[in-house]
Amino acid sequence: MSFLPSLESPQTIDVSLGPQHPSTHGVFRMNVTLDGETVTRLQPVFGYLHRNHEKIAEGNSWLAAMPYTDRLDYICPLTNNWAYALAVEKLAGIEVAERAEFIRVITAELTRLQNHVAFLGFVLGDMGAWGTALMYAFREREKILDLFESLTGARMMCNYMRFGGCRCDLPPGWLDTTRKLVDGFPKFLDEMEALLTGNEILLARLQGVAPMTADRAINGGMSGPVLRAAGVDYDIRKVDNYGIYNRFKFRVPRGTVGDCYDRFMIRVLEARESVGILKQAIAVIPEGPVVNPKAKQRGFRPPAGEAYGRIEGPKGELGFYLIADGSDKPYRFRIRPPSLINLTLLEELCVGTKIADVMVILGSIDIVLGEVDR
Amino acid sequence: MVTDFLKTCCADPMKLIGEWFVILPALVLLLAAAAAVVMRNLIHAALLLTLSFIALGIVFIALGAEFVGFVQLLVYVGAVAMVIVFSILLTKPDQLTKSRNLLSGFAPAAGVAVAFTALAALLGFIFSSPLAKKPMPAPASAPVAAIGEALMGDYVIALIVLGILLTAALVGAAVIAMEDKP
Amino acid sequence: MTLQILLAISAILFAFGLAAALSRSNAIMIVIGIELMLGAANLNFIAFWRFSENPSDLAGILFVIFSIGVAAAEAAVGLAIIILVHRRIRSVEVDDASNLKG
Amino acid sequence: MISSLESAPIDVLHWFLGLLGSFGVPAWILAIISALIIIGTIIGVFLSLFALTSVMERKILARVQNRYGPNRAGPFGLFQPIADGIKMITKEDLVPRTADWIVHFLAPVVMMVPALLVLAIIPYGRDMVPAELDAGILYFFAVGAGTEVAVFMAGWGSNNKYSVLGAMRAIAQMISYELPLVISAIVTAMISGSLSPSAIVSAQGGFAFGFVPQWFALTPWGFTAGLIFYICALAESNRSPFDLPEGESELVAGHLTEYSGFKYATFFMAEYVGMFAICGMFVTLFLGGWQAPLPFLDIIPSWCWFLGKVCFVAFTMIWVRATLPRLRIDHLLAFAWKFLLPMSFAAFLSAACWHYAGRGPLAWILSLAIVGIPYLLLGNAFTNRFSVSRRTYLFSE
Repeated sequence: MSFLPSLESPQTIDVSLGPQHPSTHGVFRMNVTLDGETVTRLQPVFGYLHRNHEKIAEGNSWLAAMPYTDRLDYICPLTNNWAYALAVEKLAGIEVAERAEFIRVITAELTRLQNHVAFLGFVLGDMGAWGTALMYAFREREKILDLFESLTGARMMCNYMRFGGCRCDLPPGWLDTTRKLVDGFPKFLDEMEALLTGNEILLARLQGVAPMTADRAINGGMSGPVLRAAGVDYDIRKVDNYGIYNRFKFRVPRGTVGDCYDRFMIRVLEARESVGILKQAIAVIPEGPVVNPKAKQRGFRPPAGEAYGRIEGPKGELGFYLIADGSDKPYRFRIRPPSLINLTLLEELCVGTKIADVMVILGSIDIVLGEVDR
Repeated sequence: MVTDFLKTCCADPMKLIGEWFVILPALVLLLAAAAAVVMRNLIHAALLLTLSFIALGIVFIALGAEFVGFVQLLVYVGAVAMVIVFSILLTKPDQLTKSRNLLSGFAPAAGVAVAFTALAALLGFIFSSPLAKKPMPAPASAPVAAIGEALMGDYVIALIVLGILLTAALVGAAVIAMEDKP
Repeated sequence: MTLQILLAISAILFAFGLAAALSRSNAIMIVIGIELMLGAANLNFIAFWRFSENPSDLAGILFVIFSIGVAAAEAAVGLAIIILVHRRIRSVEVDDASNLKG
Repeated sequence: MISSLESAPIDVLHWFLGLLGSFGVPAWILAIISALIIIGTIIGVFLSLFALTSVMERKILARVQNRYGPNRAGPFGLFQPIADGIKMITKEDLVPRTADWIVHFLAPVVMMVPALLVLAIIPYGRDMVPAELDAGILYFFAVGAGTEVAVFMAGWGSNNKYSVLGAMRAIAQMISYELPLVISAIVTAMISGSLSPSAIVSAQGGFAFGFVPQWFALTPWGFTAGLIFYICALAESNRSPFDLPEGESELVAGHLTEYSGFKYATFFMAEYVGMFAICGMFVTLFLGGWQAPLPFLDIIPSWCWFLGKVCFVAFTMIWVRATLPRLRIDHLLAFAWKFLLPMSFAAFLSAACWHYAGRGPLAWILSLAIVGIPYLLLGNAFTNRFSVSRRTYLFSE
């Protein structure tokens, strides 16, 4: 019997969770040392989905990098597009068409909705709820993906944003469908909350698990809902006021404990706020061109310089750092992926918890491997 | 006619297959016990011990002591064997094969010798005793109700003492095995 | 079948248990040996009850029931002690637990 | 007509045996044939029930989850079990090189045997008990203990870390839940004065006020004990939310990780048959066994009632599976030892009071108090321990 002991202590065993594991959200791997059921050491291993994304972008033209950004966080392609477009616009000083700004806000908030909704389902799946919550979440997500499809032609690989605007105008009737969906969305969120947040098992599994203090979260470079769950009031939509977010009224929810339950609830509350933004944006969206006619797309050559464009993605701060040397290709193309950086505290959060909690903690951070490994 | 026969068969399985109902499980019992004793692999030893417990339970049932047989299965297979297996897993699962088989020095040989002397002596007494040559009496059975009444009647003190003992053992085992918290 | 056969089976079982308890060095194997010996004793009780003149006297059966209960308690406490010893000296070999030898 | 339906299975058996007897077949061969027929019938019924349930479970789960479920093989996907079976049998049987192959091989067999053996003492209908045992309930739990060994063997024999973790979980869970399970079952034995399942069923016969069935589940102590039994039955048969040994999101598949092909199918089958057996026991002990719920419904044969109730209880188990997330191991053990065990003792006491207070209105009040007060106290202590609370969140504009 070769029940392999750990190198450090004969009492513990090393388990390789992943990359072929049902709930590591893709091909993430953790080398876990277990003492009984308790985790004493955890080493994240990534790179199984590495695609050399940054170098590929540096070998292609500025515009050709846009479709690749879809593949970063493949759950929310439109916000990735926007972050890249924002960085390029900053680099080259391009104005964005008014109507396009509204379309960007609408698509970004729809993306946030479907990301958070899918998150609720994934976390429940990690807790062993056997897909029921996931299927309900995906029912709503499908509707949003249908909207994306009718707008951009693709459900997940949208490739929709352009420098200075968007690729095409909204199809006829699209806004009405969206309005209907947005109006019905709070009802779905209520239903989800009624089903989930009062469940004793869910409360016992989430509350008090892996709490994170605000200091730790800031030092660890957290961003997005994970940071706000720890009680830090930091939302790039408020801080940077990028796009036209200063025209909309919305609140930023904050947690108090920073445990898995807060991370879970913050997403529900953020989804409610997104619904509010969507309602305002749909009501006042102006007519006009969807792309700045002065902005060049093909053969685009920005002046030499560098820029960092960032947005509040559904998972956190998504930034693109670009250096241009005056040619038709980016000289340096660097991505700040929220999923990867939110993982830095994973070991600290997991040590001392049970192995079943590791999955929930990983789920509550909400990663997508396409973005972690790039 | 048929149903009457069925009833007698069900009431006393010995009638159908005779002494083999006792002998076969007894053979399994001895083989499993022997294997359990000499096994190097502790888990195999524990599993064979479980098998011998099951066989012993069947011997009890075959001898007409149904209730005791079921209690044997429930307590030994369901609890004792599992606790043994669990403690094997908790204590150095990595050293299962490295475990020395026998005590060092002369002790093991002496132990085996003592065991076989005891066996020879016992067998000698058994086969020379006139009591042991008694033939099998008519089928006996111990009705559950009678056992229950005896437990709650003549033996109630013993039952209460047993209950207290088990409670004390449970609490004691939990306290002993508990992690020393600093 | 005579009483002899059952008693002989029980004696052999007892000898196996005794051999394990006396010669094996692993504490858990000793517990296994003790359990086998207890089983042999129980078999004796049942055999004598089966061959008694008066099977409605249930003393044999009841004794086995109590003995099983005591054996369960013994196993629980014994294995708890083994786990404690293991935690202290990182071994379940009885040879290693010789701190009190002086 | 009605009475003939009621005892139809037994009549057919007797007619067949009589026919054989008239050909001069000796009585002992008849006894063996009769036993074989009964065994064959039970196994056949339960295996077809298993096949039906495996597809119904997937359909019900699908219904709960807003999807279709199997609908390609045969009408409404009813032939899905056959397709699954063919797939399972023809799949390659993989044994890991470092596995303890004897233990690995024996585990599914050891799993299947107790699951089938326990079916012998369940009263399927009026006078339809395959083996009438004085200590039937004891037999049920004694034989059922074999499943623990099987799960452990599967986990350890695979020589896979997930499997060993699953096996350790399984043992801890099954030992812990066995206690409240047995105690809550013993409560019914205490009230009906017998360990024999058929006696317990007949103790639940008759109707109060002419229409309220006197099932044990409809008394305060019986309701408590029944609920405890149901929860422990979920845990004993490794059903969600107590499916920690398998725990697919944590331990891949726990003790089943290294099983494939027919061995896996055997495990699967044994788990379902075990689930039916424990549902049957639940129905026997608390839901009046084969008794009809209302007097005039007696015209439906008793075995139909029994099967109906078993299917209903199995349905609720599927429903629970579709609804609840999984517990964590420490919650699971704390729940068994700190809540279920004291509650089952309370049910025990309550039943005793109910009996000695004359089973009248006073008995109702007393036994209700004896189970109600511990429930409130323990429940409070338990929820406080995990500091389960609603939270308020801050918003910044």
